[in-house]
Amino acid sequence: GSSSNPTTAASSETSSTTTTAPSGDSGALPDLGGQKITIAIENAYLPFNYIDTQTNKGAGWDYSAIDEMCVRLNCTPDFVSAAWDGMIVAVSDGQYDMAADGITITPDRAKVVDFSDGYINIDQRMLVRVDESRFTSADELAANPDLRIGSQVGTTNYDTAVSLVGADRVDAFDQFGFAVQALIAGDVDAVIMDETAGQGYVGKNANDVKLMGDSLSSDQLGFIFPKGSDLVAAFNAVIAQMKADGSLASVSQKFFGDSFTITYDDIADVTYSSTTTTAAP
Amino acid sequence: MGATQHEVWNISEILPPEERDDLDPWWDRFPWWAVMLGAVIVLFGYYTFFVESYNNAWRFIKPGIKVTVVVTLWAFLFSMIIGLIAGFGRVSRNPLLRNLSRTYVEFIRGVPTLPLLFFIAFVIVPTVAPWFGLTNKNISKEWRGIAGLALVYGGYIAEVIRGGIQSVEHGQMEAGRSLGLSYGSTMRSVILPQAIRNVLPPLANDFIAMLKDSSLLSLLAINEITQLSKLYVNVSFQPRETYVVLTFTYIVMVLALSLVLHRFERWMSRDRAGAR
Amino acid sequence: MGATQHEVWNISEILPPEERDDLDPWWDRFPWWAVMLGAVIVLFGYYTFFVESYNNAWRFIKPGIKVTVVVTLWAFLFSMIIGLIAGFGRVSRNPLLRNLSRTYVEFIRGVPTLPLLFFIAFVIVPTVAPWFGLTNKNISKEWRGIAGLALVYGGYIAEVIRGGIQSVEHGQMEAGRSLGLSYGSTMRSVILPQAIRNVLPPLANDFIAMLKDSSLLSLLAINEITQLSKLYVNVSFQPRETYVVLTFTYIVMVLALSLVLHRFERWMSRDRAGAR
Amino acid sequence: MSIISMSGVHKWFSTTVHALRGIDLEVATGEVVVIIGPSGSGKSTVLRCMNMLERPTTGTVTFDGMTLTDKGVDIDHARTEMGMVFQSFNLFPHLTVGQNVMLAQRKVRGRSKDEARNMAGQQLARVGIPEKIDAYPRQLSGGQQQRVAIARSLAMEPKMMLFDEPTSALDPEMIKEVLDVMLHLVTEGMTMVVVTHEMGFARAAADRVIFMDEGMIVEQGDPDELFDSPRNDRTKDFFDKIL
Amino acid sequence: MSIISMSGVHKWFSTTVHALRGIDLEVATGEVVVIIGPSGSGKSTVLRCMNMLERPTTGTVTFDGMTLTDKGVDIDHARTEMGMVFQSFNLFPHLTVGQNVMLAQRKVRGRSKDEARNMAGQQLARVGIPEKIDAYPRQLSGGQQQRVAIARSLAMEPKMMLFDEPTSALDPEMIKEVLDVMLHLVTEGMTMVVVTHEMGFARAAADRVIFMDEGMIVEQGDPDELFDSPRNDRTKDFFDKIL
Ligand SMILES: Nc1ncnc2c1ncn2[C@@H]1O[C@H](COP(=O)(O)OP(=O)(O)OP(=O)(O)O)[C@@H](O)[C@H]1O
Ligand SMILES: Nc1ncnc2c1ncn2[C@@H]1O[C@H](COP(=O)(O)OP(=O)(O)OP(=O)(O)O)[C@@H](O)[C@H]1O
Ligand SMILES: [Mg+2]
Ligand SMILES: [Mg+2]
Repeated sequence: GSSSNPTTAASSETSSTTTTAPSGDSGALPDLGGQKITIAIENAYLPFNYIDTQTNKGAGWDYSAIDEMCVRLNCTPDFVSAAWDGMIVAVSDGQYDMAADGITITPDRAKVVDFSDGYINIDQRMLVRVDESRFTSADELAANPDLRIGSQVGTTNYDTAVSLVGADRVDAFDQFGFAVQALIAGDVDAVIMDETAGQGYVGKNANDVKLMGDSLSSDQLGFIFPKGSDLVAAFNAVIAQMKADGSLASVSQKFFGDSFTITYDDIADVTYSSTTTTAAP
Repeated sequence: MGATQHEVWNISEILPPEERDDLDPWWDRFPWWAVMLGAVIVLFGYYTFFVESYNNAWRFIKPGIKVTVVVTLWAFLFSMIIGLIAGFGRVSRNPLLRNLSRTYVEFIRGVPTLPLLFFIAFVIVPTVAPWFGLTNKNISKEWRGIAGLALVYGGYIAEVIRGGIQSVEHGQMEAGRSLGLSYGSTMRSVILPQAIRNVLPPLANDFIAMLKDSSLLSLLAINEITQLSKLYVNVSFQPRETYVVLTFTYIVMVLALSLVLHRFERWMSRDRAGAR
Repeated sequence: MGATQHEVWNISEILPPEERDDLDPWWDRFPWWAVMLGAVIVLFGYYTFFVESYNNAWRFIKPGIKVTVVVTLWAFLFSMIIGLIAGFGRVSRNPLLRNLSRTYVEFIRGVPTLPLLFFIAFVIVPTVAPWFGLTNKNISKEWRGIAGLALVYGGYIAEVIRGGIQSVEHGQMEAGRSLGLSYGSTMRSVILPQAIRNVLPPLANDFIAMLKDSSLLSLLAINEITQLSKLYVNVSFQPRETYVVLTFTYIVMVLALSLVLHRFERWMSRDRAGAR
Repeated sequence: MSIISMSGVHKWFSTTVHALRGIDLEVATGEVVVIIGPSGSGKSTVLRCMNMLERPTTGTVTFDGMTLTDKGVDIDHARTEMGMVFQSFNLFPHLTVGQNVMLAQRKVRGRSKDEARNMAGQQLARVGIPEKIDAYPRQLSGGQQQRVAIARSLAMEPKMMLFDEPTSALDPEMIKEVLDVMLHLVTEGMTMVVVTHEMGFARAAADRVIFMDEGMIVEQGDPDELFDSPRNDRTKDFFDKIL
Repeated sequence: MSIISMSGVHKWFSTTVHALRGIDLEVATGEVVVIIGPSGSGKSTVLRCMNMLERPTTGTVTFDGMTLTDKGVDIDHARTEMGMVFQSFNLFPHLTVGQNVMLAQRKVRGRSKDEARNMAGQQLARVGIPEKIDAYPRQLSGGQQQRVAIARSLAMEPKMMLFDEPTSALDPEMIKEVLDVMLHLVTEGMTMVVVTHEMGFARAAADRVIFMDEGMIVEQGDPDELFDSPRNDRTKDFFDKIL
């Protein structure tokens, strides 16, 4: 937990109690002095990041949110596309200053990178074909040994799928797109992914796929930084500010659509460290 | 996957010294490289089995060896079938067969294996499956991967077969025909038995190349060793350990397969021994 | 990536008829396969440019062509440098150089390209970078990918260089030495000028193979055409359209490069024309 | 009575090489004809047009009553009656000597294994190496290989034999052993057409020597006459060089 | 006075082939020696041991006062004094005839371009093809190529010449043109060691004929004497076969 990770503990404190930024207004944010920040981004995780087919440029929640954060912190974002497979290690090795890819905060990952405070709370859901009739819940799916689940290599969704049906019935693809494609093609019968991303895929393929069932797990998403990075505190501060003034909600509104409402009250105090309870202030 | 990999390890080279001035001392001719390479392999192997973080990776990856082997064997079997058909097509006297085979071979040559695997798995298979009354769902990703590798290597093997047949001296066909044997008879009794031997070394190389290219099937989420390595890196965050183990695993597999194929080749051409 | 791909398209083959009974009618010798392959390419091209869903994919993938080309060129440049060093090492009279080069070459041969790329990008580069005072951050994924391809192909090209030198008849060295030329002089004035020509066709094949293998860099998220295709499929869910366009793009690029290299080869050996 | 006759035979390779420019030639049963001429003059091509290994572009070839240049003629059958021996032996390397000699007997003549093996033994004895029946070609010297090739043709009991420079791939010591076998065939009355540079053989064995140049028959006649007093300038020139 | 002498020369290839079994041989300045013998008897190996293309396993070779078998001797220098002509010509295919003849002159003798070209012209005239100076080797016939190879060696103004079956890769018509050039060298007094099967040349030109078998010198002497009345059985046997 945070006892082995003082930085995370300190920063989580920052976000909730504004200890290091007592005034709580924008004037109190750290000034990064125009610093260039390289941000690893996959460009393959709807709606957080993707390449806009009209402009051939990166777009999505991560771009909009980080652009706004950097305006407030006076930094210059430099988005660099990177494979999800290996992204955490690359950040841990210092290849990038940070990474944004809807990364679920987990204790294992926190051993190699520092997380920002959670900026959104996400449910993991099942994406299935629209005409799916063989099961209506994750348990029914798990009970039928013929059915398979698809997910992406190295995601918490993959871990969830494995805990649900065992590794033998899970196919881990390079990108979520492949998994959804496999779902549509019939190779797999469900894809477990974050609800936000699921919304994104449903939006693009409403004729083919739908979300099914309840939340399988509810997790915090955060940005990741190399261990000991100074940027953690700065981003925690700006996340707190944007939560407070509602600007984070409006960015989310834009990308997650009407059907998805986020209640920041739920997550305001919930950080990764709180899940281990010991470090909660 | 490299072009010249087709000259994979030739085990026998380790033994006879390269052509050199015969006054060079023994240590000059000695295959130190084999010792050095062996040392690297032993070092990697030591880490793999006796250093805990590496050994954890090994235990995670190990089940994938069977998948790699099984997928490679099936794919090689099918690519041999395809390659034989297309290879005989290439030297057939029927212009339609000849040109169809050639088109297939040249198409395969013009596209990289990875996009070709995607093309086969995501375009060809879904298009063709219904013709045989199959739905997409009947064809697992393993079979799509095998089909992909088999179609790609079928093209390469077709060229090997053609080359083997055409490398039999033209005089052999003429000698057969001059004795009154028909074209088909000469083919069967004279050309093919010789072609088979010519074909073994390049086929062995293709077999090894295919073992190596089976790593691409990780992109289709087939749980062979490369895919398992990727999965392991994502839970352990230890790329160094994982890829050292993966490299070790492949190099040992390739070496083992080379040895087996080399023996097989020697056994097939045993009555050539004692040549004058 | 296939083994035999090293015999990539030989443009000149299209022209001279294969050796056949000379009473075969023209339509029997005509290279219909070229027409058929051309038809496939034209069809794919028609879709790519004139059918909207395909054209959308094309517009998305197009910017990756430059990346593919640039990455291939850099990687080829570096692999030539590595290959020349290791290739001369292979035939050197210094046993240390000879054995080091050989170890490198054999190691490369024993491991598939994809795991090797991971190994280089995630193990070798982070290990080696600090020796040159570089941090991980200084080395972008593009350069890691280029380093990976260059190291892999450096091994293959070393073998091409060695083969080129050794394929010059032994009698040439003997003739030079018999005239009183030193080993080095004979190498420079007699062997190398001939080796260069022997080496051009296999080098051209490696160049093309490298263009094809640059597709593997998609695994490092380098935005070349294969990666962009994957990203496009990810948002469009049109694998058929995307992979048809991707296949078309590669086949045209490979064809164009073959033609260019073929011309270059012809130009390099122009004084061989008019041979007896 | 002529067993083979060529008339007006022209041969083009592709559209540029005019290898034969009108060959008229008859060979009588029992006759031994030696063809000489410079390299590239078309000697091999004449021989190969006789058994249709090359199809004449125009002209006719008749053998033993069959017009070989007609479409639809059973050329495989005609070839069994016309043995051919090549410069490079062309033994089948994957078969033993015995199997080499037996293969066509069994597949074409349909002989039983015993019959074929019997015949193989006979013919190998005829060329002087019966003990090699179970050796592989690579275990034999060049001269022995060529003798096996001759035995292989003889086993089909052909009506005539064609030889294309049968000794020119051999070391000097081996030339004689092959020429001896051929001389022996001559004494047995075999009809033969031989392309060779061995003038000693021509003098000793030939009924007629044909001198070819540039795809044409320039001069022909009795060997002694032709060698000692050639009439044509090109013939003279050639002999000046090689004799 | 002997220009080259071999004494007690043995040559092993790897540990299995004993190619030379004790060769003692002296060649006097101006002498023409012809070596004959069956294939594999070691004729080429003797020649190649003379200019150190093969190092003798034991024994010494002395040439023009230098002991070539000593370590550290300037073998490149010795070779310039000892021209060698191979069966397969070994012209440099990427260079013109003139460049072939000039290369070693410039690199080894350090002659200027003009000097070297001058010398090339002279030597090509000596072998009868001065007009081919700008042709490439592939544009020449085999006989012409071999003559260029001879000119290339002569341009170094060697003290002796070694020929290893210089005519055996040639068509019969071309053999004579090369032998003529060699006969001409003989009349000019060149010291020569020639491996050849051309008995006519041996009779006409050789001061001494050496017969080798199984890596040893079996018999030697005046050509007419040796050919007409060989004393040794193996020599007789060999002549029976090839004459
Ligand atoms: N298959 C072929 N394709 C093209 N040209 C050929 C072919 N066979 C022979 N020729 C040409 O036809 C001509 C006659 O060739 P042929 O082999 O009959 O000559 P030859 O008298 O047998 O010569 P040699 O003594 O060298 O064997 C030559 O110019 C040769 O190059
Ligand atoms: N480089 C080599 N390596 C191994 N064995 C060799 C080598 N060169 C020659 N030999 C062997 O040495 C023996 C003598 O060979 P050499 O070439 O001197 O014979 P030769 O009399 O010139 O024969 P030929 O008339 O065939 O040229 C032969 O048995 C040959 O196989
Ligand atoms: Mg001929
Ligand atoms: Mg020799």
